[in-house]
Amino acid sequence: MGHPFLPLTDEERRQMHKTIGIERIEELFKVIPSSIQESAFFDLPAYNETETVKLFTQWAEMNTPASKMVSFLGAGAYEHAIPAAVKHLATQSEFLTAYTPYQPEMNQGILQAFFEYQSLIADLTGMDVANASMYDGPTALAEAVLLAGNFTRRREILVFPGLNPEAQQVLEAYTRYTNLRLKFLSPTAELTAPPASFLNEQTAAVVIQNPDFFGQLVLTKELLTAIKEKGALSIVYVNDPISLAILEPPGTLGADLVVGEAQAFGLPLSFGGPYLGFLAAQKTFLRSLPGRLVGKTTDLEGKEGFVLTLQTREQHIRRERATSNICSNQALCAIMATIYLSLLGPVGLQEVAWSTVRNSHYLFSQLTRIPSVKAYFDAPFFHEFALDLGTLPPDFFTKMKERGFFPGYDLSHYSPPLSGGLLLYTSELRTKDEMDKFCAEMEDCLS
Amino acid sequence: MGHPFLPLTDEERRQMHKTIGIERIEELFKVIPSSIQESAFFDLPAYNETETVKLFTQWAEMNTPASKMVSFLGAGAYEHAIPAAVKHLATQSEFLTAYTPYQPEMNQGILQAFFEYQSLIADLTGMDVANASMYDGPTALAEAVLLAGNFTRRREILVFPGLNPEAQQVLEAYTRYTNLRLKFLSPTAELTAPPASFLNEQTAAVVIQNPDFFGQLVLTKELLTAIKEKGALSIVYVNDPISLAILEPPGTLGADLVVGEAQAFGLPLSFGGPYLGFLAAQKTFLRSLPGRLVGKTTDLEGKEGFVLTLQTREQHIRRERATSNICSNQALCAIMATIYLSLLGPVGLQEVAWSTVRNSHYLFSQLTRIPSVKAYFDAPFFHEFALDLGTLPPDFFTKMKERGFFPGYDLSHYSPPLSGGLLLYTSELRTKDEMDKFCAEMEDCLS
Amino acid sequence: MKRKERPTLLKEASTPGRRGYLPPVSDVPPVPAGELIPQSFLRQTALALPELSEMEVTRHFNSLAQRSFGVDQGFYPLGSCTMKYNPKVLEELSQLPGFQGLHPLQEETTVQGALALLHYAEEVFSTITGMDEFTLQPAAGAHGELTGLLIIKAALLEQGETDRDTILIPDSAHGTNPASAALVGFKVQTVPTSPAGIIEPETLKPYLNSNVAGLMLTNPNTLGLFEEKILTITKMIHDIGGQVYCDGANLNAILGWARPGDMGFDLIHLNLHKTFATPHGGGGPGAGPVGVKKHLAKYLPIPRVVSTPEGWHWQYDLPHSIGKIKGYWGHFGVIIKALAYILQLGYAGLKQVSSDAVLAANYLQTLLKEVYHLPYDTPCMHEFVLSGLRDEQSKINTLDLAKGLIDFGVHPPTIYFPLIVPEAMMIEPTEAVTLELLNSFVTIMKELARLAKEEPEALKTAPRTTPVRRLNEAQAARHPILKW
Amino acid sequence: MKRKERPTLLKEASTPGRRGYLPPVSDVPPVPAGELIPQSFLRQTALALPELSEMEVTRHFNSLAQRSFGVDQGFYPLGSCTMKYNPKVLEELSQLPGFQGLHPLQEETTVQGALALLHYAEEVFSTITGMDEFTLQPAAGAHGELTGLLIIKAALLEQGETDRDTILIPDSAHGTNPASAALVGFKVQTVPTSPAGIIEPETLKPYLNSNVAGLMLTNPNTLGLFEEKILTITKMIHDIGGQVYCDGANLNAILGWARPGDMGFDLIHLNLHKTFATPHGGGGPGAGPVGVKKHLAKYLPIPRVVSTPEGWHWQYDLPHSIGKIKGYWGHFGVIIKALAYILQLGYAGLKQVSSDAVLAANYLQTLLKEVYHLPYDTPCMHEFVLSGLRDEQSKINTLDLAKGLIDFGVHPPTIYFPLIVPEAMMIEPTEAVTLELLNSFVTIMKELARLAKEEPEALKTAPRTTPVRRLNEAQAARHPILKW
Ligand SMILES: Cc1ncc(COP(=O)(O)O)c(C=O)c1O
Ligand SMILES: Cc1ncc(COP(=O)(O)O)c(C=O)c1O
Repeated sequence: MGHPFLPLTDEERRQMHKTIGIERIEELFKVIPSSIQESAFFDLPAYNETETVKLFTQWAEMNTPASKMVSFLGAGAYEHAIPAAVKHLATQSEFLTAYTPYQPEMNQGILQAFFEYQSLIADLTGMDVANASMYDGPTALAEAVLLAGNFTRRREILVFPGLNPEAQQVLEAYTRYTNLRLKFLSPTAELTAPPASFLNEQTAAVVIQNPDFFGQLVLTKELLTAIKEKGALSIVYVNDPISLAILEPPGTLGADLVVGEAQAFGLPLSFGGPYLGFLAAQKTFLRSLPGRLVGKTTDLEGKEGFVLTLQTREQHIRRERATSNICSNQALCAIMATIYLSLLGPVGLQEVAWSTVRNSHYLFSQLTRIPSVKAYFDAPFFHEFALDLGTLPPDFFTKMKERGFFPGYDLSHYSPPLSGGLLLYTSELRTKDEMDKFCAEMEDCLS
Repeated sequence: MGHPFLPLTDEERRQMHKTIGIERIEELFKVIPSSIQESAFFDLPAYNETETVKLFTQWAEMNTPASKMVSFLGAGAYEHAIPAAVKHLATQSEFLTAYTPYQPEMNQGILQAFFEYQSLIADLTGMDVANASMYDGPTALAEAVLLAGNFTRRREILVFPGLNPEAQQVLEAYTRYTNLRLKFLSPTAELTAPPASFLNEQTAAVVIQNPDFFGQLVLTKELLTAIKEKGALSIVYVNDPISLAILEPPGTLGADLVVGEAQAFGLPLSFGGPYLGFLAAQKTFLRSLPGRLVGKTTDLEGKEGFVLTLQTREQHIRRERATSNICSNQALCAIMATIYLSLLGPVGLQEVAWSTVRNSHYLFSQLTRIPSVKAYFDAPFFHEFALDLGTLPPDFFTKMKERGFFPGYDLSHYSPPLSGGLLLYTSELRTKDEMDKFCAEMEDCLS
Repeated sequence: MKRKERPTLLKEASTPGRRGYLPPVSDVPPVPAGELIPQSFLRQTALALPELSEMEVTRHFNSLAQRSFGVDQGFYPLGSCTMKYNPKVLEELSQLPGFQGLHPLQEETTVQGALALLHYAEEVFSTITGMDEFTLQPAAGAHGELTGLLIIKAALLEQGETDRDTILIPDSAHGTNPASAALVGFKVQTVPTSPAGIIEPETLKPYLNSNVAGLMLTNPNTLGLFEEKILTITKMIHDIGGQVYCDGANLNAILGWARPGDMGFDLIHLNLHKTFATPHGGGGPGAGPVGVKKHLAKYLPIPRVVSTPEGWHWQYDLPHSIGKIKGYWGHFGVIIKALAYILQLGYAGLKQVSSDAVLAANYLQTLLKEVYHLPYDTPCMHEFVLSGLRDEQSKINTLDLAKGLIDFGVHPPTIYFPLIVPEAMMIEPTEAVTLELLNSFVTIMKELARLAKEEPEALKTAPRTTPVRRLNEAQAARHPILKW
Repeated sequence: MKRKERPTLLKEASTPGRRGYLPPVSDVPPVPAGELIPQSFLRQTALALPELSEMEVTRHFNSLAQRSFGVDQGFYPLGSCTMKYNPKVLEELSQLPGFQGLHPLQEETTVQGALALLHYAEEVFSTITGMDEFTLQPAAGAHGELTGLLIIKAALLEQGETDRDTILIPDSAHGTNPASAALVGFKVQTVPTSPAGIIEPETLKPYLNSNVAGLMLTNPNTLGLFEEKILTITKMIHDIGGQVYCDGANLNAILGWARPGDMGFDLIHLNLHKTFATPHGGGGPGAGPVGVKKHLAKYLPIPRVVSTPEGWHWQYDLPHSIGKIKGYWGHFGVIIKALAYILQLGYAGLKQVSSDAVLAANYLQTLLKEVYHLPYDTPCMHEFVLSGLRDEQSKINTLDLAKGLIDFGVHPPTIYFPLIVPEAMMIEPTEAVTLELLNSFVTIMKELARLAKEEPEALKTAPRTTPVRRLNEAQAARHPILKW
């Protein structure tokens, strides 16, 4: 069978049979019980490349991508402008088709890129060390919580309100069968004051998302200090690390672990994945970290080079006593983020951050002028905010879509009592003109 | 000014000023008369990358590309399936951002690719040698005609009917001020018989397109032999070299020069360019060829390598006595064609050719069943054919477009008397189902 | 051209004032920063990011690429990892704007194509593996294991089987298996491999008791051998009330020849980045969909894609579900590629993939066992494990051989795994080979054996052709330098 | 990794039966081949094409890429060629389906966006150069020259000026200038460059007579010097009834600072692949739009894009046009990129491009003239020409120096051009440089000068770090082997 993915020709196969000493390929499979072989058939026709492209294009065209709309959807996944160079540079075949650099001499390039990624994440978060990636923000958080439990040998995890619901659900699934207990703080508690009241000797860690799911800024030095004083670890969850460009980094404020989702660093929305989890820590936790770490060393001639290091934490060697089970991770996504950050630089990243802030505050001020629209909160927010629209007209989302808008995230999905609630995000891609039109349509639609 | 395309910083500029010994950049431009400098301003704002992408996307979306339609447009530019690997491999930055390999040791890869391209074209056309590319088919033809004039020192060029009108017009422009005279043979002449009648001692070359503009097969050994006997050169123009996969190559039939358009070898339609001209010749003409040639040689250790060669033909050295003025050519397009041909191989290329033939003959047979539709010709054709539709209903093309079809090339553009004429091409991309639907719509539209 | 020092780090190359990209900038009426965000939240610490032009970034990552090696660069017989060729068209498809531009939280009506694709992918994976239902959520193989073990746990708890706290895992298993089991709170009991390289029912028997929650088995196993007694084994586990989990990392050996579902497995994860040709990306992203038999379907993560006459929907209301194990719906971009790969092969093509992969492995095994020690000397499946040189006097170990291979432009096999084989070299050629490539690998491996004998120093000091020589890993671990 | 022999040629790597791509296959009812195409036309000769799998093709062209060197790989100061950085976004834009999928002969109503873009590009080029009208048809610079000369010829003939058969061209001109003139049937008269490196009115005067059709001038010229007397020169030519053609290859020096239209030029070609950052593609495709002043506009090639209230149209009915000089409308894909480049810079950015390009050239010139002979010792524009080492005893020539540079990972400058400078090295850094890059180039050039003195053999036998050593070009020309 001549197929582009199958280099061997029938003639080569024949020669190989001869060398091995078989007549037919079936002989190599005779270890498989015949009853199993008999039921192995399934009916699946083959498509050529053209047909495949056609089929997938049809699926793609059945969708209305946010990227083609004026979209205010955020709620954990953030559309940002992505420099064209990110894709070009990241998908070079040497990066794309390599695997984990187990042989460092042959893959210095990839290792250096990971080292640079670790450094950038550590710098941005204000932490000592970052690993080479986690699957995504939610799993990074879950692993950080497991780490905190193991490290402190305590059992209670306090979760601040306003944690991204995806992260919350993953955290629940990861911890359900462990000895950790999650305690979700209610939004009404006096959370900005030192939280002595809700911390106790069993508190392993406190999880705080900042900006929180509703866009609000909640992280303060006082809070982190209070947590530290109780011997608990603080875990800060960052859902759009663009915020780190202009907010004081959690590490400087005293966080023990900073985890989050770095999709915003040059990764397309891509219907939710692949994304990029990051995990940064104070150096105390170095030998408890999950995931890969790249370190700098020297070769036998004294030349600098990079290697995977501290692998004794990992499951290859430690098996059931490993700090985590993560093996394949988000390497290419980390390279993309590294390219994104090198292109943006400090000025570019701050421009992005401030543009999202300016846009969101402008939109907030415009929308809240509509009589039936109310803000849910009045705390300072970053680039996202929640509105109470009252009773939504039927087909609100469909109508707005027809006018070219994704108006935001329907908070009734988050919590049915929040029906009529909308969470809006404005990226740097939004223009005043688009936002003004949106406000007009909203007013029209809601009246 | 900090701009992604301008690496220098103001601080670096200052340091450089100091080294050069200037205070201000204007000092370096003071050789330019001030009156000129004063009028040099123009008003052109700058767009950032996002705005640029938006602007060009808007322009792109104002078009209805043939690739998204069921298109029967050919007439010189041919949609074929393009393997995804062509783009991926050709746009590697080492190919994309290099220039002509003047320093062979540093660019053996590009030189080898050109050598392979030359070899493939020579093999396909059945010729001794091919150059490393021409701008496109029409200019390749024009240069071949100039070559023939210089080589034979004769003045008359006979052009067979059925030459692509683009090629014809370019040929006219290129030869208008030379001592060559073009003589266009009329379609009625008995062209398949030995053309003794129209050849004379002044005939420098005879130009024959095969398959011709109307898709017809016209090239025979007898014809080429008769031309040779009169001391004239035969120049065969090939507009879709996919045809060479299944037709006896012109070289084997005795052609002196084979030129043509190789867009069909993996290049997108791209609104007409960049395309890829090719030029192949018998070795007699080696030192008269226009364009670059890559040759094999050895290095000072005897290792094989590739270089640009026979450069004494070229304008760098020979200036006004050069065989041509071509300098930058279609290098990357030649690499794309080389990749296309290596992926397709002999079996794949023949499958493509036969599929286009089968589809076109099927479509021909179905369309000619429609009462008002007549064939213009009854000679054997390759993958294109001309129909007389009688009087076209107003808005015929618009109506068909609305139904999803580009019905072909309107022959009244070619020649007003052919109004009602349509030239149809079927690629391997067309399915029976598409063609059946097209026939039904045509019948409906024409009745 | 010239063997260069390592490219400067981004930070070292940074120059103040350089710009690599101009992002869109807000055009709303200006408002003082402090009115937008209280000063107390704003960054006081300087933002330390490199400053480079686009050209410098491009040259930097080009030079890093030039110092890297992937499947597109040459032979990569990294055992267990199935480093097959990644067809170029797959990249195009996942980058279609109608996929790449989708926000995960769009209204269902705006993502019908994506849901249809995911639903179809689940069906195709079920068909290929003989399982009943699939989740596409897991991000990688190890994540699939975690998902599977959470499902087993959930099922046990629902049945009140709180005592079943032990997972049996062969000693040849990949390290992720025990690590995943531990993560879910299971105890791990290691089952020894027989001298024939497989699990024998007799060996297994003593481990069977009412504490056993299940068995995790890789089939073919990490020695490249098919677990011949699989039907007996799965029955034994079922008989004591356990579940059998299939680590599907080695599925490339048996596509179209055998389906884990038909072997009695209750759960399986796939590694799309191995079996189904999605690029490994320097270590990820992969994807690790998990398939289960009907009785476990209700525990699969939420949401599930369901097809109704009105279209496709996310179904959340599944009270037995283990919940979510990852944000959103899995590695959508990776799933697209895997499905496109599968559809271009169909049944016959997939079966040929395994035929060729197994053929290539046996061909190499036949020729290499002349000079290398083959501990399990029997026809293999898609990979096999050598145990160092046959010459037992040799001072050349597997690490030296691996580094020697590098100098011949070949990526070394997986080394020192599985742990039960001393000096292990785990060789998996995959189906993406030509006879010439295999022969040249054999020639190189024999040349290494010759060097080991005649010029051992050449191997001890290998590699010599790389940008750096052999790196000091111990130093890296003793004095970790993990950032600039 | 290992320095390899050259990759096998595709033909050598071919194996019968291998497939790299499965094209769509016709699904119409089968008909015997002979009924479709008469046997007599069908191929009797075997079709000799290589047979490879997609993986082999990928590895082949990857390894060819690894043996190549472009701007993305490092410094490329190839004079006259303006090897500036090619921004990555340009590739994206030309590949938009709404551009790439357009057939050139679609009905005008279906290509309004493309026509609008072309029309706007013409306007932008006119604005930048100070010309009145542009054609986008020419495929490259030399093709632009041909177009321009055809226009001059057409204008002359219309005016009955059949005696004007001579084109004046400075001795420093690029070889394409005389070659293009000859192609149109003009005689070429060479005008000598003054000791100051420019054309002096005094030198020009004797060449002026009623046979002169025009003057082709590169400004700044190929020595990197601005033709200071340009206003006098263009006036002199106009006064005798000639046209002045500007070879715009060096426009990168004067963007925003000076417009050829304001200097008195009647025609100009641009090299989009030089000035406007479209990638050189290993030698092409480029694009060579030609701009003219009003009086020549009617001769521009057909069709022209015209804007009407109903939309954009192709206008064919232009009786004075020279006709078509290329199939269809020019290198559309290249024009898209050039326009996108220009729009991202705007006036201020373009002016800064030239400021930086000129600054960088002068910086290098200042530092390099310490050790290399600088024949025209005056501030340069965007490039400058050295004439070998200052040490006149040295046996090291420019070729040796170029090959020496290769070993330092730098692409050599243009050498032995312009022809009037012995041992010429034409250095054009472009604006795409950092100070560090320039300094390291100076260091390398000085190191070469040191080597020339102290270890000349090292340079005579350079390069040593490349896949092949110095190649025998004479042998290639004496015994041409042009195909496998
Ligand atoms: C046998 C086996 N099981 C599990 C895994 C883990 O898969 P992943 O790396 O995708 O998490 C691997 C791969 O590394 C493997 O080879
Ligand atoms: C001064 C000059 N004129 C003309 C040309 C010819 O341009 P092209 O190579 O685009 O045909 C070149 C470039 O090679 C050049 O440098």
